[in-house]
Amino acid sequence: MTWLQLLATLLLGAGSLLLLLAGIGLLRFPHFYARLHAAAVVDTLAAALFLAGLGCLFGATLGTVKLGLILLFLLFTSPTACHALARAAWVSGLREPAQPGEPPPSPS
Amino acid sequence: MLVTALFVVRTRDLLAATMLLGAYSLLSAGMFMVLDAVDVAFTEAAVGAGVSTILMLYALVASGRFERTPTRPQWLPLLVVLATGAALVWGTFDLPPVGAPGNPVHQHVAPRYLQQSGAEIGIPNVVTSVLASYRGYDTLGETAVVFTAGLGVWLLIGGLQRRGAAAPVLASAPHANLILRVVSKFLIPVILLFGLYVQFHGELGPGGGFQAGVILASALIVHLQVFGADQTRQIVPESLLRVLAPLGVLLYGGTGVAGLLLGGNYLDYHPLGRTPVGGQHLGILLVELGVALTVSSTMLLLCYLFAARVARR
Amino acid sequence: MSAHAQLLIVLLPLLAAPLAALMRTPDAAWALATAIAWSVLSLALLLLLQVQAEGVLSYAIGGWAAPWGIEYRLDPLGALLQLLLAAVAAAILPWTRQSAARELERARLPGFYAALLLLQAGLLGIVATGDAFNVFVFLEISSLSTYALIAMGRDRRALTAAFRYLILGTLGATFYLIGVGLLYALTGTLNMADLAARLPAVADTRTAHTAVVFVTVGLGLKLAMFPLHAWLPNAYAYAPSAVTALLAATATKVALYVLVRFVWTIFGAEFAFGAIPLAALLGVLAVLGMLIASAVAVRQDEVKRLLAWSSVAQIGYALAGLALASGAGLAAALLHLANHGLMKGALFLALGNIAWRFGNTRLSTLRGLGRAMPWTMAAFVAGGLSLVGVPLTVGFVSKWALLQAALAAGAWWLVGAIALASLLALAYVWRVVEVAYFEASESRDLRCEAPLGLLLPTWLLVLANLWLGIDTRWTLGLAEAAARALAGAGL
Amino acid sequence: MSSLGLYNYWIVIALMMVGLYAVIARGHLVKKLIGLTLFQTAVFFLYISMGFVHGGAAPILSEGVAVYSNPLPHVLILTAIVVGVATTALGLALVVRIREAYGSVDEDELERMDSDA
Amino acid sequence: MTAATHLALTLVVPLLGGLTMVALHRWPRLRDGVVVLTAAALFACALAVLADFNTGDAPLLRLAEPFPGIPLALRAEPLGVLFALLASGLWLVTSVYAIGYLRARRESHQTRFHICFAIALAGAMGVALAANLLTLFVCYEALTLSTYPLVAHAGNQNALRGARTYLSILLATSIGLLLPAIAWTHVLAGTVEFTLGGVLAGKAGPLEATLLLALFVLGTGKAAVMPVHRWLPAAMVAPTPVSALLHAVAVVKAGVFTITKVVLYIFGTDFLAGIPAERLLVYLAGFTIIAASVVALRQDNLKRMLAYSTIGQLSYVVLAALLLTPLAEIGAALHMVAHAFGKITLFFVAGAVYVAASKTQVSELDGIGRRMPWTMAAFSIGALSMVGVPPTAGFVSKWYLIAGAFQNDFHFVLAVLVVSTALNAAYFLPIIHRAFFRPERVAPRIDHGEAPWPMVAALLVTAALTLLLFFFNAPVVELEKALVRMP
Repeated sequence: MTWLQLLATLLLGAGSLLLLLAGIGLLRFPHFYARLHAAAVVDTLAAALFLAGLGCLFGATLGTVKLGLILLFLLFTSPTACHALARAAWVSGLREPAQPGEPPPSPS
Repeated sequence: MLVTALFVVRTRDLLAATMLLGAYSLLSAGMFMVLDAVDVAFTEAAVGAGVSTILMLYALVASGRFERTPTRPQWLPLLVVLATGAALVWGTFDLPPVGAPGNPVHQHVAPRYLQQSGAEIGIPNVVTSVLASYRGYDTLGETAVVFTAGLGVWLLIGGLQRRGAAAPVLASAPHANLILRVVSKFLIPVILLFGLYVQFHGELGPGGGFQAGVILASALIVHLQVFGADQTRQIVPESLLRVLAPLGVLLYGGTGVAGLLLGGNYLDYHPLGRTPVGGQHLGILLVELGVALTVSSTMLLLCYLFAARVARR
Repeated sequence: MSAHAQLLIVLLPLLAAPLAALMRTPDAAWALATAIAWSVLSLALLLLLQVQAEGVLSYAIGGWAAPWGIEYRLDPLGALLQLLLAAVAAAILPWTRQSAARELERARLPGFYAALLLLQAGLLGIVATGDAFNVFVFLEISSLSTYALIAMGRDRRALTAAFRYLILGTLGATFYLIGVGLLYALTGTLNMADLAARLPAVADTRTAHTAVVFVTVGLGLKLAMFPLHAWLPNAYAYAPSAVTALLAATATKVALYVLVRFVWTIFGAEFAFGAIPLAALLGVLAVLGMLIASAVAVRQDEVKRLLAWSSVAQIGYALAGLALASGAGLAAALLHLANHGLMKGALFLALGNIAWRFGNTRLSTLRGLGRAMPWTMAAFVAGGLSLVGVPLTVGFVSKWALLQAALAAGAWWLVGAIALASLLALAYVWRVVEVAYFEASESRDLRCEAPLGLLLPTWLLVLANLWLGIDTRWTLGLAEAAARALAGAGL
Repeated sequence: MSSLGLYNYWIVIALMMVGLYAVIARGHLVKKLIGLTLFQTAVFFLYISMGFVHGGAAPILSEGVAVYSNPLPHVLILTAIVVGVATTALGLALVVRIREAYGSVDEDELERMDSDA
Repeated sequence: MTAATHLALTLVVPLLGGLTMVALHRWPRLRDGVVVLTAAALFACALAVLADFNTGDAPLLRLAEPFPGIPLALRAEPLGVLFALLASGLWLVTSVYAIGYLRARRESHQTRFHICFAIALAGAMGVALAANLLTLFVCYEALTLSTYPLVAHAGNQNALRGARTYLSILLATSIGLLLPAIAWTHVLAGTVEFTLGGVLAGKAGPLEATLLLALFVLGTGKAAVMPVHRWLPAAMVAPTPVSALLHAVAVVKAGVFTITKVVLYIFGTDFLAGIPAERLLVYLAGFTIIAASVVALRQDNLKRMLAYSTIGQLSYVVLAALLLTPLAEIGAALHMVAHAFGKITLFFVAGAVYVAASKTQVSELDGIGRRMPWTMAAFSIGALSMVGVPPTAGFVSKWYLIAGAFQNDFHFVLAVLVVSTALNAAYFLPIIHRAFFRPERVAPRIDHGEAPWPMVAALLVTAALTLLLFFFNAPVVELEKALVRMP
């Protein structure tokens, strides 16, 4: 087990743990925006960790460059996707309630 | 996989069903990867998850989101399904086990592709060589299928003058989704570049006409979503698409006819180039180009037609 | 050039379709389509002569030998089918110009002709190919173009009919795909001749049996075998007249051709009819189809639906011939295939003339048409008589051959069924004739015959109907040659 | 012949049956199309799992790799996927037209409208 | 002009005549001329065929070859020539009568009437001279289809209903029973050619032969054997000339002719003799005779009564054919001719009475003899011929029938003949009595004399023929002897 593979397993472990948390967060948060926050933010970080871990496995080959490009692409697209989701929800009038249990205020 | 499929069937909310279908095809693409079917995974992800989800969304916008609870007795379909399932399971008993190298499947026709395609056609990606050359006629048929679909949809919901430029809700106000516009302005060229990469990289790694066509189309579909139908129509007018789609099929067919005129059988690329292998390269390149042309223009045309129909409603 | 004829017959319509779609004016597209139809007819004749001279023709596409590349094989059976397809299309396309111009908008006509060409290319492709998967691809081409064409009917019910046909058709194609997949898993090849060679070794496995069942069910859906025919009546009734005529005369026949090709060449008679009680199954379904469909047809009051139901019944005849599992039965089935195509083509064209003049083909609009449109109604009566199987018509020839085969095989149930079904056919044909000729109608005393452009093709098919009823060298001779080639000494 | 090797097929069959059930049981036209896509994707799995070889690499010729999985099913499935999408696209176009012509996309309502029309 | 061309002419002449009628439909007088001309030409052809036959020159004329091995072909043989002569001769007379009738009734669609007549006759000739079962079946169907417009000529509702039953029963029996029978014969015997002495000898077991014979007898709906007879009274809605020629001569005789030919040329008399179950069909024919005569007794409408009497008389011929003795076969042929002449006279009279006095019911015929002496005289001769009284042809044929029955001492047939003769007398003689000896109860609307001259002339000619046949039956018997000596 060279140290590179050890690092890779560590990174991949962390990434998958994060994803598990995101999943749980998605289920347990009370309303849309909280769930969205959990999924989106964690999603980007977990993806970065995964790609870094894979990069270690591949070592200094063309594969790693490709992984880097994928990471770059993901960094662009997933936050934008979350933004689009949030914006669509907001435009269509969904408001998060002030306190848990209170009916959401009428759209402004 | 199974769970997603079951949930897709059970849910009443069709929007959820479509999204889950997208997830389902992404998962199946993953499964294809596990089963070493690289090209198939690529196509399934691009075509299955990408285009069909968008088309379904358009259809849903037109036809309402929720489904009525089924009133008819459910036991008859269940019976039929169980019967067919039982027949199939009964049928698989004598099938050779999955993955065993000794299966008849690997003995008869496939070995030749694996051993000789390197020499005869000279490209590493065996799937593309089989797709374009050995069984090139199938792919011509397939391109014709794509063209028929585009023609059929055009016949059904095409030829309609768009009344008003009501673009989909997202781009209603120019400044509204600034972030999306900025990001997409950056992304679209990258996607196009990637599409071209896939097109010409088809012989070495996974990729080829279909996937490239869809990726090129998806770049413009993003543009259509974000900037609205009118701007996109200025860049790529519908009439151009209606010319490009048939042109792709003709290009494909034409390559075959060229081989015919130069003395070989139809779709025989050997006489095309100076050396037989060179001919194969040229043939496959042209054929893949034809496929990409038809697929991208048809997919984009579909989105135009659906967008126009939805906007009109 | 003639060496490539075997491929050109499919390639011409296939490549002409995109050209037709590019055409600006409808007439240019129509001219291209008709030219292609006529050249396909000449190619079909040329191929027929070649097959009779040299026996089975083979053409390796892309230069790769058989099991690796895709191979086109043409035997007497395929040549007969291609001739039927080409002849019917060549007769119907000139007719389509005026009928489509009145039923569809101008803007859509080039696309319409492109779809027709694709349909013809798909059907010809199925008949020409010798590769099981290639059949699936061309099956999809023809089906997709059929869905689009049916949906262009004026009545809004054409849409639901097209949708139902899409669902059932795709299910059928996928079942066929499963069947071919299982066969591929067992033998490792897709080429039909190669499959036939390698199948007996693995014939007694359960997978082979399931494959046979799935292929039969899949094709059953496509050829509207009795329990799986739900899509046909609406699809034929509400599609534009030209589409109905072309479909009725060719589409279901090609599916039956594929079934015959699988049962006789690939599975081999003894396996298909021995291992699984296919003969009994097909026989029962065919007889049921004949009787029930004819009975329903009698009660229809929309003449196009009436003929659609009668098509389901006539398919039952052909299936019954196939179910006799004998060479003579096969010859009778193939003969009925060709004859039924001619009969239905003529009948639907006659109906198209009426639809052209009055916009619909309900029984009430037909009242008193005997005097108002004498030539069209005369064509309809001739077609109707041929349907019933009155002597000196093509229908009688196939009924006679079917009776011979049934009696030779001692299948008494079939003789009774044929008699009963032709009586029912008499009932529904005569219902129409009586309304047309004897019920005087107030509003329609003026002569309003359809224009020559519509009448000529109709009468061309009717004359073919009568001529081939007398001089059966072409139809009967070819059918028997094909059956002998397939069934070996079974005849 | 260990039946273990066949569990792969059984999952595929289960998926097929789910798809088939959706096509037959559900009345909503779009749901039928979704069911159809499920059914077809499952069939693709059948083909691909036939061509799979343990320990074989993807059918891209590269040095040092001897055992490849069978490329032929991959080609067939490439064609079948595109055919599937083409059919779905045409189906969706029909759904849009039916929605405009009838105002509903539920099979039972359509039948009722047809029968009394 | 070889014999073969004569055969061909028998088919071509009526069709050609039909075409010229179409061309001349604007000039009624010219068209009627053509009708008579065609009838005369056809009769001449029939005579020519007879002459050729007598000189022993009976070639096989092959028309077409729809199925390998079974050509559509014509050949002259004794029974066929007789029927051809009968049909064409009586067509000549009927055409004269029909022109008078249609003119008097000022019927519409006269051209269509004559054209269908011509086609029907072509069909009849085809049936007569067919060389094999297939040709016979083809012409049989042509006969059915061409007579349909004639029966439905009036175009009103009950004409349509009558025509519908007419067509459905005839086509049902022909496609449902006759076609399978022919196919089965082809499968069993390998050929459907008419060969004297039978084709099936030794090739079919007793059960199969009986079943096949039953199929043939019941399949030939035109012979109106009991279960399939309902179409004949239903066809009475047709105008009288149609009923006269077709339902007295062409159509019904074609049916009976087919059965006789099948018995003689397909089964062969001695092969059938060996089958005990064949007796069943004799009983069936006997039953038909008695039942039809009883029903005829109660009919008030003149034409329906004649229809039921025709059913009875037809079964005479079927009975005779199935007796399988030489004399009975000759009796069958003779009865065909005698009945034709007698019945056509009766139908002509019915038409004349309808045209002149527009009376159709038997009860209205009181004292009509004084007003229409010639017509009723002809009626009496026809009636006597039906009953079989000596000076008429009916007697001759009945004589041969009884002789035939004696030949194989078949007592049931004798009983049937006696009873039916009594019944015939019971329903014909009162009419004669009513016409001549009863005072006129119902005053006719118009003070009418005889019917128009062409009609009266026609019915007198046929009445004369009935008498002539009694005295000069020798040529007919000689012709038929050729038929019987051969087995």
